[in-house]
Amino acid sequence: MPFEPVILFFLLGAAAGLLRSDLKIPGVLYESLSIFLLLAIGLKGGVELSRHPVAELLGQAAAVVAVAALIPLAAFPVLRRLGGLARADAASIAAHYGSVSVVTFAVAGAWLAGRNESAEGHLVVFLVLLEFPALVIGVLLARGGNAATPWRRVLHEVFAGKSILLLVGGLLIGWAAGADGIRPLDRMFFDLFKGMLAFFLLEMGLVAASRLGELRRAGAFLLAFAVAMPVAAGALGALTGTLLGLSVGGAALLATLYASASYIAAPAAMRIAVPEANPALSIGTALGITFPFNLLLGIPLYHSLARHLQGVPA
Amino acid sequence: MPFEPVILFFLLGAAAGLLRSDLKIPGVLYESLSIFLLLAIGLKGGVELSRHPVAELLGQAAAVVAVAALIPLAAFPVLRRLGGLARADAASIAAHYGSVSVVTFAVAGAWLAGRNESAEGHLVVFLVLLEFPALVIGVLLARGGNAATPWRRVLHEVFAGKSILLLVGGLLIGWAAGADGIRPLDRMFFDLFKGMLAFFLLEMGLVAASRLGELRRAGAFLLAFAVAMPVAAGALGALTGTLLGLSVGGAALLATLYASASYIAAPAAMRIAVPEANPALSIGTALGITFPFNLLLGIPLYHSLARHLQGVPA
Amino acid sequence: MPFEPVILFFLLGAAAGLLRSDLKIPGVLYESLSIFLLLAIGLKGGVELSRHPVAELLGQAAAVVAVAALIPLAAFPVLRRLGGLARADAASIAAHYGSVSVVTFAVAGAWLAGRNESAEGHLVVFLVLLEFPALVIGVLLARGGNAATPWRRVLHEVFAGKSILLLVGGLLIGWAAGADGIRPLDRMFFDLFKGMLAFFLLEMGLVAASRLGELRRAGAFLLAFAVAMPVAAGALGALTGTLLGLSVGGAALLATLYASASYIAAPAAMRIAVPEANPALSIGTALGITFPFNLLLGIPLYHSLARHLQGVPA
Amino acid sequence: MSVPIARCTLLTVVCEASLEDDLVADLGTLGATGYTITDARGSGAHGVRDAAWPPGANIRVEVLCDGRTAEAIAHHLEERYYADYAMVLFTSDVGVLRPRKFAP
Amino acid sequence: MSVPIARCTLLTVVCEASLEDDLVADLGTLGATGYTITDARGSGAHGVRDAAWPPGANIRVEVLCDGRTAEAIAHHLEERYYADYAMVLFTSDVGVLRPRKFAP
Amino acid sequence: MSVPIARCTLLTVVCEASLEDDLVADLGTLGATGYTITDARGSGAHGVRDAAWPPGANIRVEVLCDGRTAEAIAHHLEERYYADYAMVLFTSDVGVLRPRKFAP
Ligand SMILES: Nc1ncnc2c1ncn2[C@@H]1O[C@H](COP(=O)(O)O)[C@@H](O)[C@H]1O
Ligand SMILES: Nc1ncnc2c1ncn2[C@@H]1O[C@H](COP(=O)(O)O)[C@@H](O)[C@H]1O
Ligand SMILES: Nc1ncnc2c1ncn2[C@@H]1O[C@H](COP(=O)(O)O)[C@@H](O)[C@H]1O
Ligand code: NA
Ligand code: NA
Ligand code: NA
Repeated sequence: MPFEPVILFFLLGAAAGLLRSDLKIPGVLYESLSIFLLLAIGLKGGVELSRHPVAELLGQAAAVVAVAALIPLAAFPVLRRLGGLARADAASIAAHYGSVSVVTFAVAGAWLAGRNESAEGHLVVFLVLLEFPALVIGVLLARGGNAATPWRRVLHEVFAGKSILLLVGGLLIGWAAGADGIRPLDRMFFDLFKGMLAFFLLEMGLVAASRLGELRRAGAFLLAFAVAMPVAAGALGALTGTLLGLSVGGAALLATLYASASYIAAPAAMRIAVPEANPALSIGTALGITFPFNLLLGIPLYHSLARHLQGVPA
Repeated sequence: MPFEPVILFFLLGAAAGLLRSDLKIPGVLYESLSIFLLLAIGLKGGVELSRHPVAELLGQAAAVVAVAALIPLAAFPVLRRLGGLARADAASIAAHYGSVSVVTFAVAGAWLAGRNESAEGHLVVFLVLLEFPALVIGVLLARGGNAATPWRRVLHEVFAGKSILLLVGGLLIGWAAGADGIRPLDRMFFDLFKGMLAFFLLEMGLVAASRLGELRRAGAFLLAFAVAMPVAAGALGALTGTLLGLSVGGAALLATLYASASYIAAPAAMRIAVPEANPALSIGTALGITFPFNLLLGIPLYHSLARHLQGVPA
Repeated sequence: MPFEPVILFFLLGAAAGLLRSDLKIPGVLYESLSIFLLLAIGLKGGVELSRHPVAELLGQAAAVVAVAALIPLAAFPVLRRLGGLARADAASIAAHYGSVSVVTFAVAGAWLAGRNESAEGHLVVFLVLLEFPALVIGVLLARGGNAATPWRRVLHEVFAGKSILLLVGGLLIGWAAGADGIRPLDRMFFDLFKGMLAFFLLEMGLVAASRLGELRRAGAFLLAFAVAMPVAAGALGALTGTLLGLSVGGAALLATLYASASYIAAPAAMRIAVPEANPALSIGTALGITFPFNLLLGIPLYHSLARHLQGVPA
Repeated sequence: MSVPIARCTLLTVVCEASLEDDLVADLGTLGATGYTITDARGSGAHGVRDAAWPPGANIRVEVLCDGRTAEAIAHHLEERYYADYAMVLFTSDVGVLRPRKFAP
Repeated sequence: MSVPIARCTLLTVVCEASLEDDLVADLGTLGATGYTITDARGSGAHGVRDAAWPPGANIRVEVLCDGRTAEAIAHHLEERYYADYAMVLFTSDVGVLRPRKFAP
Repeated sequence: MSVPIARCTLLTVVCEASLEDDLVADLGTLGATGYTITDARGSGAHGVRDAAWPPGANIRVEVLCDGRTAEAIAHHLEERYYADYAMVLFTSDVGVLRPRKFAP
């Protein structure tokens, strides 16, 4: 079975969009599903955390975050010089690729589970930690440190933003309640997770299809960037994970995190903080190309990278 | 137990409507539930299909579709001559009754399951195949073949329409993934199916109650038609299913398909293709009378017809 | 574990509100969840009822309702004289506290289940019976019996209102279908109950946080009332339950019902029947103070009251 | 290709969603031939109404009618609801194709 | 601080939601440079449309354009849809900051 | 039965939904006494915004106020948001019952 079945829902949504079907996922369903997914991922991570001493993670977490900062810092000059993009656009795209996609992470988790392969549960903590530093870096890159950035507003947007709030909230609830306390909620948050993910991917397929038109404005450079960037970042992630002693599954998940581009938290934050950046460019590449690329090809690729780095046979 | 319990939700909704309760099911919930039901039915059928060689079904499917074409072709002259309806109205109503109701089919499936009776899984394929031919026939009947029908638009409305797209999409996903691949989605799409159906029926009860007023315009002829037509079509279905060698459950399901009248795909297509037809007439009869008739009396009736035709004791 | 985990979702919602997060629960999700919770609680009660002869409950039910009428009748003069509130405001608040909160009841049930403690299933019937008398009493108190009250309109609002309709409808369906008939719906209505409750509490936390500002207008008297009233009513409930021979769990649930203040049915009914009452006062106290008080402190308190009254060790 | 445009009054009411049923009944009684409603949120003298839950939701109601009917409706709403409910009301002059449609 | 305000026509259409795709296509053809749509419910000559399910839902479409375009759109809608669909249409005179934006 | 109707300005803004919080804050600062918001979708110079997901959703904001306040708001929005955001703005003249309610 080459594909994880939930990916087929993405393809169905994309087909519906391209066929100009009258299928429309109500915006409210999108919002409800994203609340569900963020909370569920947080809860899962929290339950995992409650099983381990948190202190042990601190070093690993610091390394994971520090290395990840290289992604937007490397992407920015590439986008500026090779791509000839305006400062704001380059900074905004760098922020999107430096941050992470919660749904790509969830699909990678499902893909591993489908192969009966396990991964360290605390990867969810890294997901939370990786979401926001790139957004701050992106704003700094756009402003060059000088102009009047509404920092209070931006930091509030990031930290009180829906994504971080629900992920961290879920993490804390899962950690406080532990596996036993959460059990009565398992039927909702864990058993239905994959079904909800399937619905969300159906919706993202529809949205991605409607963004394809905007890619014409993006040009060949950005199309290439949208594939090369995740591969490079994924390789960095597989290496980092391996050096930090993660399992193959864990390194593949970290690679997926590095490779993924945010399209929930980043667009919201960049729209407020760097409004002069054209959102069609960043969302078009992140959602229109990188997201399906990671779903269809990236995840297996990062996994086999991790496997090779750790010398594990297929 | 005379009723399948989900039917009680329909009655509750209808009671709420008649009591002018302030209970309102948000339109978005209706849309979300119908996406769920269409996808879930498609998936179920696809999983069944993946167990059988598709080629064997072709002959049966052709027969089922050909016989079903008799329904709108017979209904049209009855509505025109006996009912004295305008050409467009007669054609539109014929299309509604020639097409099928996904929810009636789902309730019949639940009713059979409640009696521990099985039916051929590929009936879902017939559901998909029966949805659209009657719509095309209805348009032809309305236009008499001559006037300027926006065929491109109509065919697009039918084939890229939400119903067909989700049913066929679900079918393909279920077929590609097979029972094992779909298993992680079972909790969502199969375990919750009946609960979602209950909610949908609650909503349909509310809508049906609000349509009763329009039936006054319909007159005695249409009221009689809305009961006689499903009984006649149901008998034809029970006979066809028996001749094609279906089990009692399968023949009862096929009878239910023939007897049911569409109120999701048909209203949408007819509104575009035959706008001069009065939707109050077709929706009023299909949803206000035929749908509850089938739920409460039709399904057991078609089942006992199938039983008698196959000489099976109760 | 001091808290029932679902309460943590309330706290998360309240935190999001206080942090002015952009997290917004769509209004439609709120409505969908409340339909689910009301129906599910009704179904659960109906299944319980189908196991017992209904006649035996009549005496108990009459006593429970009669004693409960003391709550608004006692609250009104306190609010009028001690609080110096206008007649309409005092009457409306009395109606809110005399009626019951379905969600508080559900959390108390979950809290008991988390301690593996059982309670009489027919408490749900009392929930239904306790919802409306206080609303009628509130209107009478506001009008002093003389002015032109739109009684038809008010009674319709109460009895055809969403809350009563779904609770009673669920009760009847559960009672008619019995445990076996409802089984195929268990996955939806019972297994997911606690997860849905968690989502609803997240939303209520957000709403409650946004109501805190209005409490400034309420003044110290109302703040004290919002804590003292549930404690007094809870003690009355624990005593009544014990005298009627309920188990500790049952008496604790009855105490919770008496102590809880309505914020679904009462606001809707009072807005129509006593429009000159300021809804900020009644909703601010009921939802902003009494609801979280009951969740965090009240339920364990009423339970230990019931335990002491029945001489059961912890 | 010229479409004759006649003048007509558009009355817009923004108020608490809980008034919907009563308002619709009133409109019929007062001679409106139709209405259009959208869900809304907002802020005004009665504070922020953010539609996060039903008691905090608004609706926005539009009625096309002749000037006299608009005046009657405005008068009635002011009498009946202004004291106790969050409500705002304004009128404007619009052009319609078939003015008969909007006269009682 | 003065912003020069120019005159422009606002055309508002309330109709069955099933017309949305066709209507949007028509608007483009007839020279509108944009449109705004909100979901609505209502009542009129075609009875109550309460948006409880898709066939009973309305939309409310606004188009800012010059008078000539508004007339062309109104004319087209009347020809094409009035006979068979629930639809209401009205125009009003509004002020805009950049009138060029709304001319074809 | 005559209701005295006074003149007032209705300012309508259609823009990206992500601006809601900022806009509401601006309105308060600039002297608006209230506002009404509905969710919307649409199309314009910034392409189709179909509200299929949050970054593609619009809102439609109405403010009743006096002419001077409307001008101040329009001026501010043009300065602050026009360059970078999808936004359209128009004003019209309406009649209200209690003009005081809408003056700062
Ligand atoms: N100045 C205003 N401009 C636009 N809408 C308003 C204004 N004032 C009030 N509203 C709307 O009318 C509702 C009720 O207003 P109020 O009775 O003033 O609280 C508010 O929730 C707003 O939706
Ligand atoms: N007098 C009216 N005032 C405001 N909206 C109206 C009016 N008449 C009709 N409408 C709206 O236009 C839709 C179609 O109108 P009709 O074709 O008259 O049924 C209705 O469902 C209402 O939403
Ligand atoms: N000509 C127009 N008529 C009505 N609404 C418009 C028009 N142009 C733009 N809009 C609305 O304003 C939003 C932003 O416009 P724009 O900045 O031109 O993309 C669009 O998404 C539409 O909802
Ligand atoms: Na990344
Ligand atoms: Na049929
Ligand atoms: Na109470």
